Order: sequence, then C-alpha cells, then structure tokens
Amino acid sequence: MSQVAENQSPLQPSSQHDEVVSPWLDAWRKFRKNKLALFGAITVIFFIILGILSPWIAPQGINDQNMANTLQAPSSSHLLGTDDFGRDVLSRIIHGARISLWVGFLSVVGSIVMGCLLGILAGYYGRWVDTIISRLFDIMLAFPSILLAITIVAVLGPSLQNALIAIAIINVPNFGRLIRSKVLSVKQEEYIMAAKAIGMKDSRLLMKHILPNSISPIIVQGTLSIGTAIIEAAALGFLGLGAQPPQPEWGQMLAESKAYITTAPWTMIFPGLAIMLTVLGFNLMGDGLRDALDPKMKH
Amino acid sequence: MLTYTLRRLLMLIPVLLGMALIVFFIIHAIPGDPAQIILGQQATEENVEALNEQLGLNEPLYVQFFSYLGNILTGDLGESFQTNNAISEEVWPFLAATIELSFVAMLIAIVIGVNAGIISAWFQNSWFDYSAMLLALIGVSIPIFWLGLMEQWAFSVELNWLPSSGRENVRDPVEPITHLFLIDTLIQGRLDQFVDVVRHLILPSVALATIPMAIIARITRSSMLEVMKSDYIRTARAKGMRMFGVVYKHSLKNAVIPVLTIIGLQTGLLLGGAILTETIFSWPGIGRYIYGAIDARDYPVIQSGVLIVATMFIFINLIVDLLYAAVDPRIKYH
Amino acid sequence: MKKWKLAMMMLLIFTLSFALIGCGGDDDESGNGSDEEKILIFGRGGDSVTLDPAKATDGESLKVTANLYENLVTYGEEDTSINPQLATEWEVSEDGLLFTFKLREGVKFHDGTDFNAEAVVTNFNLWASDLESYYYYNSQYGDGNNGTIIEEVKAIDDYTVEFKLTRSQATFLQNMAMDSFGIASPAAIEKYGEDFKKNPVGTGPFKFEEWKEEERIVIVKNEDYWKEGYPKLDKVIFKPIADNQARLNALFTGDIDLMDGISYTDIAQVTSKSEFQMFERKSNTIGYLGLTNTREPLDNKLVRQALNHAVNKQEIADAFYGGYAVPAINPMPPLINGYHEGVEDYAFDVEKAKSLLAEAGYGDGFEMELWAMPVPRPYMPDGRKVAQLLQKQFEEIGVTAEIVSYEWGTYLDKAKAGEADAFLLGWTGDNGDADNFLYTLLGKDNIGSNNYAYYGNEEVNDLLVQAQTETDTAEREKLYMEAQEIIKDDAPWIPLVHAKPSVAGKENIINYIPHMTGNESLEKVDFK
Amino acid sequence: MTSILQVKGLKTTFFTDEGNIPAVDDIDFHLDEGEILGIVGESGCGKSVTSLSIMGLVPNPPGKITDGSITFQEEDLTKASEKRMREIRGNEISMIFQEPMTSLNPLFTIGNQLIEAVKLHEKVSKQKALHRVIEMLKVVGLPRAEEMVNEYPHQLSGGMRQRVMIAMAFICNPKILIADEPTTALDVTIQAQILHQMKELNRKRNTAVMLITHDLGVVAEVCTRVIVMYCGQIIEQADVNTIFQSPKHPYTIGLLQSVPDIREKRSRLFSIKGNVPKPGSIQKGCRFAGRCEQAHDRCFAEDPPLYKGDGQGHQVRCFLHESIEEAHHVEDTITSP
Amino acid sequence: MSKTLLQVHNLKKHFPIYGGILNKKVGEVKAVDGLTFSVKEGETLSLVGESGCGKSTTGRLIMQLIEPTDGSVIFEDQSLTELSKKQVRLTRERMQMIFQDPYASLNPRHSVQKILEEPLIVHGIGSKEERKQRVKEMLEVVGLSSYHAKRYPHQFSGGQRQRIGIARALMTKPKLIIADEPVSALDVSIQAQVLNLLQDLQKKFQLTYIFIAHDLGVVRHISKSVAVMYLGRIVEIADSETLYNGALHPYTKALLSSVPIPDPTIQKESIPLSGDLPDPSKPPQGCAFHSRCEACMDVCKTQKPTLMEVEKDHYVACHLYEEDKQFNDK
Repeated sequence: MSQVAENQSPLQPSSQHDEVVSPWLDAWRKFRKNKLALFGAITVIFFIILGILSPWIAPQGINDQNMANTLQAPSSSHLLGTDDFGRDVLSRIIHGARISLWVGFLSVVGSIVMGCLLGILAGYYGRWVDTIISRLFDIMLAFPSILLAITIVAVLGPSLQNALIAIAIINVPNFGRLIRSKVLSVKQEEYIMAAKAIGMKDSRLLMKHILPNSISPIIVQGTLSIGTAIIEAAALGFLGLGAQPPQPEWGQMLAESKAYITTAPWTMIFPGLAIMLTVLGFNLMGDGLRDALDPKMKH
Repeated sequence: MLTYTLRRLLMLIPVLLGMALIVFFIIHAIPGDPAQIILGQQATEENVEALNEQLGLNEPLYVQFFSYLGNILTGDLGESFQTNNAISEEVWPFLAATIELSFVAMLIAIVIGVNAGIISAWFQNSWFDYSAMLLALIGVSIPIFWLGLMEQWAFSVELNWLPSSGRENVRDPVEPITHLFLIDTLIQGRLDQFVDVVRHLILPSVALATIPMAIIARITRSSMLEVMKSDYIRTARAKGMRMFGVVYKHSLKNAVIPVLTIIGLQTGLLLGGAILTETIFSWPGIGRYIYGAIDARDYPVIQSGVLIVATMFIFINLIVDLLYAAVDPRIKYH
Repeated sequence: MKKWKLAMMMLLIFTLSFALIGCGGDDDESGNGSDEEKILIFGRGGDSVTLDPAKATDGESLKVTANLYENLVTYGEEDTSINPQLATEWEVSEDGLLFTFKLREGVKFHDGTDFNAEAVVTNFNLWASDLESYYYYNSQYGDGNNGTIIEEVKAIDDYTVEFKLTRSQATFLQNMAMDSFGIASPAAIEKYGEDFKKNPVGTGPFKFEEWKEEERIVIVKNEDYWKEGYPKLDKVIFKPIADNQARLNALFTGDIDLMDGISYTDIAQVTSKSEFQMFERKSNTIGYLGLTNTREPLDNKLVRQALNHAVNKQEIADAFYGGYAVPAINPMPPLINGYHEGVEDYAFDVEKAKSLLAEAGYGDGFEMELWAMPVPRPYMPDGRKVAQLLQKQFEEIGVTAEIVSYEWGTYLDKAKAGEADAFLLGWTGDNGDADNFLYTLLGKDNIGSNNYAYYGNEEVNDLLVQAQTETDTAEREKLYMEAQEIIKDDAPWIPLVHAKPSVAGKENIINYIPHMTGNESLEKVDFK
Repeated sequence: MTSILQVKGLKTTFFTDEGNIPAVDDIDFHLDEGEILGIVGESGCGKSVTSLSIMGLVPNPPGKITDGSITFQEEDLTKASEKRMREIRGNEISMIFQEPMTSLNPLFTIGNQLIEAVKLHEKVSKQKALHRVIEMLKVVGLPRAEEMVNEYPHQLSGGMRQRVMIAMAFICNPKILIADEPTTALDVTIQAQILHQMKELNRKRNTAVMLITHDLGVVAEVCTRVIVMYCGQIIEQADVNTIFQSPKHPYTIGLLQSVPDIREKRSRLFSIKGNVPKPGSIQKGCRFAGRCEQAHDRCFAEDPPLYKGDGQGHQVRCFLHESIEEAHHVEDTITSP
Repeated sequence: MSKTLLQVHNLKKHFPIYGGILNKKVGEVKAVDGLTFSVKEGETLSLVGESGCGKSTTGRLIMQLIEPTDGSVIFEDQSLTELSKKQVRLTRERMQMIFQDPYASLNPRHSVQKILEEPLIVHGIGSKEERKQRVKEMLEVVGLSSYHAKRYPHQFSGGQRQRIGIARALMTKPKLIIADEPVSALDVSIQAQVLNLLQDLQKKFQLTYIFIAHDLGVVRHISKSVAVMYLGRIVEIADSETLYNGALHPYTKALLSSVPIPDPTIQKESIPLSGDLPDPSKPPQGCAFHSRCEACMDVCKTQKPTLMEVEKDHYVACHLYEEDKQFNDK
C-alpha cells in the first residue's frame, strides 16, 4: 500500500482547481460560440415568446373582422396589412406562432415517444422483433410522407389535432430508425461491455447507459424535425386538411389568401415568411446542437 | 453482387405485401361512400346502392383485399371507379409527367447542389461557403408550396417570362409517344416545342429542386470535408498531388457515397411528394392523380397509385445501393 | 486553372437559362388572326369524366358534350324556355300522355350517318335498358321502381317520333332539353360499345378530335353543321387547370382564352385590365346554410328564425362573390318559373334575433357546429370563408359556432345522415324547374337523400307532389308559391345567395353567353 | 557525412479555440545522407508535427509554421511555393504513415494509386509506369505483384498495405523517407518484416530515413542516431549506442527503464511519475521538471537550453549536464560553420 | 499450493458468416476453438498472440459476456455456463474486467463518482454514504484524488482513465480480474505506472489476473504463466520463465525473436517469420500455423496437433514434439 501511494502522486498541483466540465456544459460552450446557431436559437425563442404572449401583445384578436376594412396594404395602423375579413395580418401571424410551434413541438414529441419505443425494442431485442419493426419502418418510409399524412387526415377528418397526429405518425420511422441504429452502435461501445461486466441488468443498462447516450442525436433530430413538422402542418393547412378557420395557422392563412397574391400580396408573403423564419431558426439551432452535442453525426 | 441483388429483391416482397395491406385498410377506413362521391351530390339512394354493388364494394373487406391482391399479383391493377379505365393503361401519362419533372428537378439539384457543396468544402469558411450554406439552410426551411406561388407570381404574373402552369403549350400540344415530352419533342424534331416544354418545366422543377438541392449541397460539403481530413488524402498530398486532383479524384469519389444515398432518398420523395408542386403548377402528374383519387374515394387508383410510387421509391433505393457497390469495392456482396 | 473552367461552365449554364427565359417572353399572341385557325382555349377546373352525355353526372363532362350533341328541344339562350333543336315542332295530347315530335331533316351525325326517327328511338331505348348507367334518364324519367314513365318511343315515319307516357309529367319537355339527352349516332354506339364515352359522335356544331386525360379535350368545327354559317370557331380546346389561381394566371399569360370558376376575389383583377372581360352567368343555384331540423336547438322554429335574422346576406355576397351574387330569399333562384316574388325575407336584425332566441329559451345563446365544405362549389366558392363570416355574425347574437370541415365525400355522407348542426350547402338546378329545387331539397320524401336539413313538413310535401303531375302551368306555379310561403315561415334553412358563377375571358371574344345551366354550346362564339 | 536536411529553430503552432499551442517549439536537427534517424517520444511530443512540417502538410488551419527554416539541399522549404513543394513531395521526400488501413484510398486499385505516384513526377507512359510499379512491389517483397495492381486496398492485409505504402514512397527514388510510426498498428511478426524491409531499402538505395516511433526497441534495432522529444522540444540527441548505454536526460533514462524487457523479468518497472502535460499548459521552466525526480528550483524557473557537443554530437536539454557545454564549448564553435 | 480459481475446458466460440440470397449461414469463424486452461488463486495467467488470435474473445467468454458455442467455464467450483443469466450477473461481483481503451470503456456522460459507484448499486452494496466513501478510498488506492470524483472522463488523460477503469473493477472487491490489453493504448512511461499499479493491487487484494496482451515484454513482466494463442487455439502454455527461456513451439519462438530489443548492440539480420496471418474464416488444414512454419512437415498439413504436456507444466501443440512424447510414453 505504501508503495502504491508513494509512486502515485502523479497529478499536477494545479489540477485540483480545474472546474468540473460536464458534457452538457461542454456542449453549451460550443453552442454559444456558434453565431449562426445562436441566431437560430434567438429566432426560435422570439417566436416562442410571441406564441406565449400572443393574447397580450397581438394588437387584435384572432377573428376580429372588419368587413369595411378588407385587404388593406401595410400601414401604420396595420403593420402587415389586413386580410379579406379586414383582420390584422400581424395579429394573426402572432397568434399563429402559438399554433405552429405547438403543433411542431407536440407532433415531434409524439414521434419521439413512439419512435423511441419501437426503435429501442428493435435495436435492443433484435431478431424477429427487429425484423418486424424495421420492415414496418421500411413500409412507412416508402410511402410518400405527405400522401400518407393526407390519407391519415382523410381517415380522421381534417382538423388541427388530426393533422398533428398525422404528422407525428409519419415521422415515427425517422426517429425509430435513428434510435434503433444508435442503440445498435451504443450496444457495441466498450463502456456497455464494461457495464455488463460489472453485472448490470439489461433494464438498467438500457435506462442508464444506452438511452442517455442516444439522447443527443434525438435532441438534434428532434429540433430539426420541429421545423419540418411546422412545414408539414402548414402544407396540410394549405390543402385545407389541417387547422380550420378562423384559426390563424400559417399554412391555412396562406390557403385563405392564395387568391390575393396579385392584389394583396402581403396576405401571402408574411405568413410564408413567418414559416420560413421559424423553420430556419429551428434548422440553425439544430445544426448548432449537432455540432455541439454530436459532432460525428452527419447531416 | 447478383445474389445480393436477388436477396434485396426477395426482401422487397414482404415490404410490398405489407404496403398493399396497409394502403388497403387505411383507404377503406376513410369515411365516405365512393359510389356517392362518383354519382355526386345529386344522386339518388338506389343509384348509389346499385353502383356499390357493381363496384364490388358490398363484399366483406377481407374478400375485397384478397381479390385485389390476387389481381395485383397477376399484373391487373384494377379499373378506376371514376373513368372505368384500366389503371395500368391510364397511369403512364401521369407517371411520365412526374418522372420528367422529378428528373429535371433532380438534375438541377444535383448539378448545383454537388458543385456548391464541393466549392464550399474547398473554400471552407470563405464568403462563398457561408452564403451557400446559409442559402442551403433557407432552402430546407422554405415551404415549397409557398415558394411555388411566389415563383408564379414573380416570373409568370408580374414579369411574364415563363408559363405559370401545365406541361406544354396548349395551342400546340405535343404528340405523345413516350409521354416524356422532352424526349417526344426531340424524336419528332420539334425544337420549338422542346423549348416550350423546357420553359414549362423551369418553374415547377426549380420549386421542386430547392429542398434536395439544399440537402445535397450540405451533405456534399460535410462529406467532402470529412474525406479531405482522411489519411488517404494526406497520402495523396504526400505523393505530390495538387489540391484540384485531390479534390476531384480522391475526395469526390469517396464523398459521393453519402450523397448517393441522399439522392436516392430524395428522388423517391420527389416522386410522391410532388403533390403540392403539381397542384400549384397544374402539373398532370401522379401525385395529383392520387390526390384526386383520394378525394373521389377511387380505391383502385389510390391503391395502385401508391403502390407504384412506393415500388419506384424502393427500386430507386435499391439501384442506389447497387451503385455503391460500383463505386465502392469494399462493399462486397456475398 | 480548372477553377476557371468551372466558373466558365457555371456562367454558361446561367446564360443558357436566361436565354430560355427570355425567348418566348413575348409570344403570347393567341393566334386568332383572320388568316389563321380560330382556336379557343377554355380553361376549367377539372377534366371530363365521360363524353357520353347520357352517362355523365358531372358538369365538366356536359360542358364538352353540349357542343358535340344536340337534343330534340333545347333551352333558350338566356333562360330555360323550350325551343326547337333537332325537333322542329311537337304536339302534346290533352291528357299529357302522348308527345309527338317532328324531326329536322337533312341532319347528319359526325360519322356521316343520317339523323332520323330511328336514331331517336335507339337512343331512348338504350337509356331505358340500363337505368343504373343512365343516371339522369333514371332520375328524370324513372318511376322510382326501376321502371320508366316513358312507356314507348315509336318512329311514326323517318322524321316523326312519338312518346307514350305512363303518367303525365309536368316537366317532360323541360327534362328533354337537358344536356344529358343529346342524341348520339346509333352506328357509333354500336361500333364503339364500351369505348363510346371516349369516341362521342353527335350532330352538334363541333366534332370530337382528341381527349388526353387531365391535359385537354379538343373539338373541331363540324363543317357539315346544319345551322348555316356556324360554328364560328375552328377549334375549341378544353383545358383542365385545377387551381383557380393557376387558371387565372394562365388566362393572364395568354395560355387560355376563357376560364370558368374564377374566384370571385379575382374578378376585380380581370375587370381592371382592358384586355379581359367578364361574362355573367345567370344564377341557377342556391347556396344555403342548412339547419338540421331534428337537432337541438335547431328543432325549434324560433331559433331557426333567429339565426335567419342574424345573417347579413349582402355582406356575404359582397365579400366572397365580388358582387356576382344576389341575396337569396327563397330556396330557388328567381329565374325559375314559380318563383314567389312576394315572399319577404327575414331582415338582418340582431335585436330581433336576440329576442327570438330569448323567446325560445336560449337567451344566453348556445353552442353549435357550423359545417363548411372543404371544396369550392359553383354555388359557393369558399365555404370556409363564408363560415367564418357567419360565425362572426352568430357570435353577435350569442351563438357560438365552431367551424367544422370534413373531406367532401365524408361531408356529404355525414350531413345526409343528419349529423351536422348547421351546414353550408347548395344546389345547381338540373333542368330549370322548381320541382328540381323545392321537392328535391325540401320534400319530406327526400329526407336521407337531398333533404339534408331533415325538413319534414307534410303539407309542403303534399303541395310539391301535387305540382309534379299538374300540367297546367299557372296552377302549378300557385302550388309552388304556396309552398314557398310555408317554407319561409318554417325557416329550415338560411337561404344565403344565388351565385352568378361567372366566366372570365379575353376582351376579343364575342357572342359568348354563359347559360344558367352551366353548359352552353359555343357555336356562335367568335373572336373580334 | 553531409546533411541532406537541416532543420533550424522550427516552430509550428496550432491556433485553436483553447489558445495557441506550440506543437513544435524551436527544434534544431539535421538528417545525414543514408542514415536512419530515429525520433522518439510519447504521444503529443510533436514528433508527427515535425514530419508534417517538413512535408509542408501541416493542416492549415489551424496549424502553421511560425518560425525557423527547413533546408533541403540548400532550399528553404518553409519558403518554397506550393507548386515546388508538390514537386518535392513523393519525389524527393516521401512519407509513410501509421495507419496502413486508412492511408490508401479505398476506392482505387493499388496499381492506380501507385501509377499516379509515378506519373505525378515523371512523364512516362502508363504502360511503363505500370511496369515500374510491379517491379517496385516485388522489391518490397510482395509476391503476387502482377495481380495485386488490380486489387483494392481492402483486399490486402495490414502488413501488405504497409508494404504497398513503402513501395509508393520509394517508387520515385526519394532522397528522404519520413516514416511516421510505420509499424505501430502492426503485429510484432509483421513489424519485424516491415522494419527489415525498410533497412534493406535504406541500405540499397542510400535513402535517408527519418523514423518516428514511440518504441525504443524499434529504435535500437533500426536507427543509427536518435532524437528524443518531449513536449515539442528536443531534449536529447545522440547516436544510438550512446543513447541506450549512457543516456543523460532524466526523461530518457526513465523512458528506457520503463520499457519492460523481454530478456529479463524485473520485479518492478521503473516508472516516470505523473502525466504528459496537456499541450499548451506548459509554464516556464523545464517542461519535464514536474515529473523529474532530480528537479531543483532552477528547473522550475528557467528553460534549459540544449547543451551541445561532447564531440560526438550528444546534446542534452538539462541543467544537470551544463558541464558538457562548458567543456566542449570551444570545440563546438570551431566545428559549426 | 493455492487452489485453482478458474478452470476453462474446451471453450469454443464460432461466429457464423451469413450470405447467399436467403442470408443463410455459409460458414463460420472459429474465433476460439477449444481452449483448456486453469488459473490458480493469486496468480496471473497471460494470453498472448497477434491480432485476431481470439484472445479478447476468450476474455469475454470467461466473463460470459458472449455465449460460448461449447465448453465450460468453472469459477470457484461453479460452472458459469450452466448458470441462469441472473446468477451469472451475480458472479460478476467476484469477477471483473478491465478494458483496453480507456477512452471508450467509460461512459462519457457519467461522472467518475457515478461510474465507480455503479457496480455497488448494481450489486446492492452499501448505503449512499458508504458508497461515496468507498469511491473516495478507491480513487486514492489507484493513485487519484478524491476530488476527482466529480469530474467527467474527458477531463482525464489516458493513464488516469485507465486508473479509473481499474478502480471500477475493484469496487466490488472481486477475486478475478480479466484485463483485456489494459496498457496497450498507453504511452511507455504511463504503461509502466499502470503495470506497477496492477502488481501492487494484486499483492494488496490477493487478486487473480487473466492478462490479455500482445506485448510479450509486458507479459513476461507481469505473469506467472503464459498461454500463446494462434488462430483461436493455444499453441503453447507454460510457466512464464520456462516459456521465455525455453519456448518450444516454432510460433512462440518466432514471436519472441520478432520483438525488438531496446539494445542497439544486438543486431538481428534475418526476419523470424514470413507471410501473413491466414484468413480466420478459412484457416489452413491441419496445423493452422503450417503455412508460415519453417519446420513444417507433411503431417502438419493434414492433422491438427493437440496440446500435450511435453515437459512438466509445459504444454505444446506441435507435431514436432508429439514423437518425443510418444517415445517417452513408450
């Protein structure tokens, strides 16, 4: 013992004062340095705040019609103009932020939950479970996703909630596959072997080692998917299969104002820009998260 | 290689069967009576009933499924409820329209996307890199239906440069041979029509190309960067090779593999995902064909249409997988 | 440096693409100069389903066949009066059971065969032989028991045909003029069999040339047309463009000459441009908000009346029909014989509505679903928007309406099953007769069919049934007026507007008169 | 013996987010014609960066040569154009790397990659180049050379690939071969083969070899002269026998003693305490002072210079051996130009 | 004599190779093909061999981390291959493993505290406080400081990480430690530290080691006995001194003479072994080594030699010595 202690005093004296850098802290530091990602995060937060505070900051309500004042060009009283009901476009976009973000977020959470469940089952248990689930994913991916969403909405009936469900379903295989492959690769990692070697139960292994180490790609993919989900919701809204009027969902706003593209382009341009900016925000943020959390992951 | 191909083909069977099953049951779960929809709002009850009988929709679902499956296996895709035409004969013009559009869109996406990706990787952190990648990010963030409308507005309505919809000049329609108009017009030596077809293609194909272009550019860049860091690139440089050779000979071929995957996936997505673009640009393609059929509850058309698209998707990806083997000798299929 | 080569290539690509964009930017001439062929391109929302008019159930099919076929009698250019076409004159027996038509001589089908009495007999017998396929024949001349009210069609001589009925039908001639009953060449029917729907042969001003599905239908001038000097056009192309906006763009870029189904919101755009004009189609439609009479609280007449008072119809007409609609009072458009001018509408009066609600026991209002159709219909271009306006107007009287929409087929199914509270719907007249509106839509017998509102007034039903067999025109009109008065009071619907689904076209188009049935022959249409 | 390569005051710095890290910090050495110079050190000591600096292949960004000169045949490579460097690389100075598995492009045949190496520097027909390639492959002891030119890297074992790399390096008859840990990834039996091969080629073609390794056994077996590096600096330099028989720097001594020897079983290995300091974390003073048993105050305060010259070129960077310098100072100044 | 702690008998692991249209099994790699050996308490047995010889697989087989195709592993008189999954898990309290790659074998998202106390949690040892205490102790034992417990693996150098790995293996006070190439990823000076630590710990806790390595120098230094493996089989097994001074198998001899000796005065000119390791899925007929063996005889090409005791406690699998043996037996 004495011999051991004697030979082992190998650390530099300064090291005691090193701060503890957890992987999350490390990731945050990297993220913070990425200007584009930060810009994305700020955009996203901006829209989130817009969504949360919409009842208070929007100059008008969702459905404050003014038929005497329709299709007004942007002016000081209506910064982004009015639509064909004389409603303030800006207010509707602000209210719409809540809907779009909510749909994006909830549907992605739904996809993640379902995808995780199936992906873990497939990746961890392998064999026939894997075969069945993987084939199911193959089948779902072979469907053109928007067509699948349209069909699901056709079955359930057009509404925002059903659009959300449809979007959640069509994105399940993306997450399922991701998690499955992550589980498979994490399973090969030496620290998993090490954890097994200390006599760990499978369930604990899954919860304490495999899942936490699969989480960062899920976060990254999840962030990016919120963007996609918002576009998908807008597309369904655009086709009249998503949010129902007078809900100011952005895609549905586009559908409603499509006819005015030449006479009142602002009714068309601004909701489209809102979608694009929000999605861009999520994409930038997702990219930044990827670089920070999981530099090895591919685009 | 052959065995691998065969094995992959064999693996398709359960996928296609599963697909047929799922399509069938989802579609039959859609509420609404096809006969009613075919006959319209003003139809009488008896007429509806009679049509249901005639279409075989009174049979139990599983009977319908197996007869449908049996028909498909014998190559019979069924008849459209709406037009009573054999789908196998009816579908090709639509499919051809989509194939032509997707092909051109993919061509644009690949040519611009790959080159932008290479240049970005080559001049990493240059202004070109930054702006190209920001554009690519915007590209994946744009709702394409919105982009399509904006294009129409700008180039067709306001500037009147390009036609806003359709595939050809209606006044001087193309005589279809293959239904791929670019080819048909060339076969017939109608250069004026060819130009016209190209002009019709520009707006929708650019809208459709946006997302894959952006994705391809991003993947090409990151994959190039990764390859350029690899040991064998260092070896190539240690041999005294110049950067251009290194990039175009050694890096590109290696970087192309992930790009190939994406191209495969995206092409598949384009085929089926063109619904929105096709709607906006009145492109008589398969997406609209199926979408219209959903509206009309034209079961055989939806089933067969979706199956055709999915099969194409699967085959394109199979081809991509086989292309890997051509590019990458490491993938030796036993 | 190879970098330069790359840059040069890029430059080349860009130049090429600009060249492509540039060329043809100015070639939007319609090609309708006097020395050239006169080609009219008609843009519309959807493709035809069949070109056999007798089998067609959709307007887009009949829009084409109206130019290929002719009937024994036809409607007036601007109304639904009965005029000779292939029949030059006709007689009706006293009891209304025997119709004798004198046929026009010297008319030939497009395939060169003669039009004669035998051809008429063949057509009518064919239709009677398969009531399932010949849908309109069944609905107009069927007796409801898989039989038909036309007992026999007989060729008296080459150019005389006699129809013998089992019971008198007030609308017999009115029906005869429907586009569905165009006379086809028996030889062609024989020759093409199942494929006849793709190879139409009639006697009309235009001959069929080509049908490329979802792309175009081309019909060309019938050089042997019996009406001297017609048609004026050499060729008409029907081009389906589903999206309204895209269709309008196509009009503006010169890809098409005429378009129907223009969004009412776009009319201003057309009228503001001197190169374009609007053609107004007389209304043959009713757009209404059905109030399902069996559902609480809409089963209460006072509530229905209150809702009627709450709606500002003019606002709807202005906002979503661009003025191309008139507020509706009765369940049928004013051009129809038997329309009751004297019925007074429920005034737009919020206070009145509130007091009626209070009287009905709903002083605090109530909640209901407000269904809006997801697809544009001729009688209502944008149901969701109308619904939003209605929602707002109902809100004024304390009624909270949630807008619900289903996919179109489902929508009809569910509404038919009585699952809707209030629902937007409408109707386009088939044959320009009051029966086709009042009985079809509000007869108790039609509950579960087209009486979506579940309006079950026995008295009204009796009046309407009685009118069906009444051959005296004045007597008939009286019956219908009586029914309209009762209906107004019962308020099973809120009749909203009679839309005038208009057509936009190039300024140089002349003699185009859109018919209220939605389909018209283009024989007189010409370019300036 | 004439020096073919002269490195003076070379400094290569990596500019990273964590600060500027001098991976190679002011090193001087020379490589003589036909000799095998060993550069030993633990990971992160800068030995690989040294070789990349000579080749002009330091990844930039983040790395950059910030000071010093590399004189190859009277030409300063740090000032040479990229075009000139390309002419030199593979032709005058070639290099082989640690990982034979990843150093060959997996998508091209062996023949293709070797022919490319020839054609980059000489105008010969493809046929002739192929001929040269096959011959070279035979020289490095690959028996099936004719077939092998049509094979892909993944079809070969690690040892064979490293031979291919050697063939590629020697095919243009370079004056210098830089071998960066060429056998580390290989099994001992294969290592023996490869080392043998390199020695053979060195002897036959008189190519100077710079062998970078962490394995003292390999150094003893192959090299004629040895440089020991620590934290970006040269700390000891001498001919191979001197280093192994009378090492002077405490680090060299410790390193030699920590190697478990196959010939005898020691009850206990000597071990150097502590860890290699993180790059960039070096404070002033001797870089080894923190781990040195004999360190005294001065070691922590002052950076010792490289004391040169006991006549046999034995140089040590340690205050303990200051005396060498003094004793031979005069002689040193006379011999050096 | 101390008692035998671990006995391995005829241990096999064959990995199937799939192929063909239906993805059927078309062959197998005999990664481990009939190993028999035993280890006594407190001793160190080393498994050496070149890459792909099956030594790491053997380690994992002993731990029951992968399921053997055949054979038995008897640990403390308990046949592990016959135990249920759960029972196997419980034996790991007394049987632990150290891995080659100190970067990969520590979960990057867990702090050192979490990593070290995990074995205790898994086996339900001690209260939270006790566990914390033990982590501190163990960190000191392996030469780290207790304040390191809060840090994450990426904050340590390679040598320190390997110490953490060792500490983790020791947490449950095991009897047997399987060390899979524990020092091959480390620098020479650090390697010596870790080897010394392992030796000290062995003395302190009476540990038994199975030491898997490819570096013959390291092996000689640490082991009591050594088994040399080639293509899934043991070719020679003996007491370490015997083996290093009097190796019998041609492969062992070649291996030993391939090791570069840090002494420039010794000049070797010949290469001890030519050729490459054969493809493990298609090993040569007969003795797997015959394709590279200088002393290859006809019999070697057809018959697999068996492991025989040629001298006392010195087993060799080579036809060269079979005759001697047979002769001796007669």
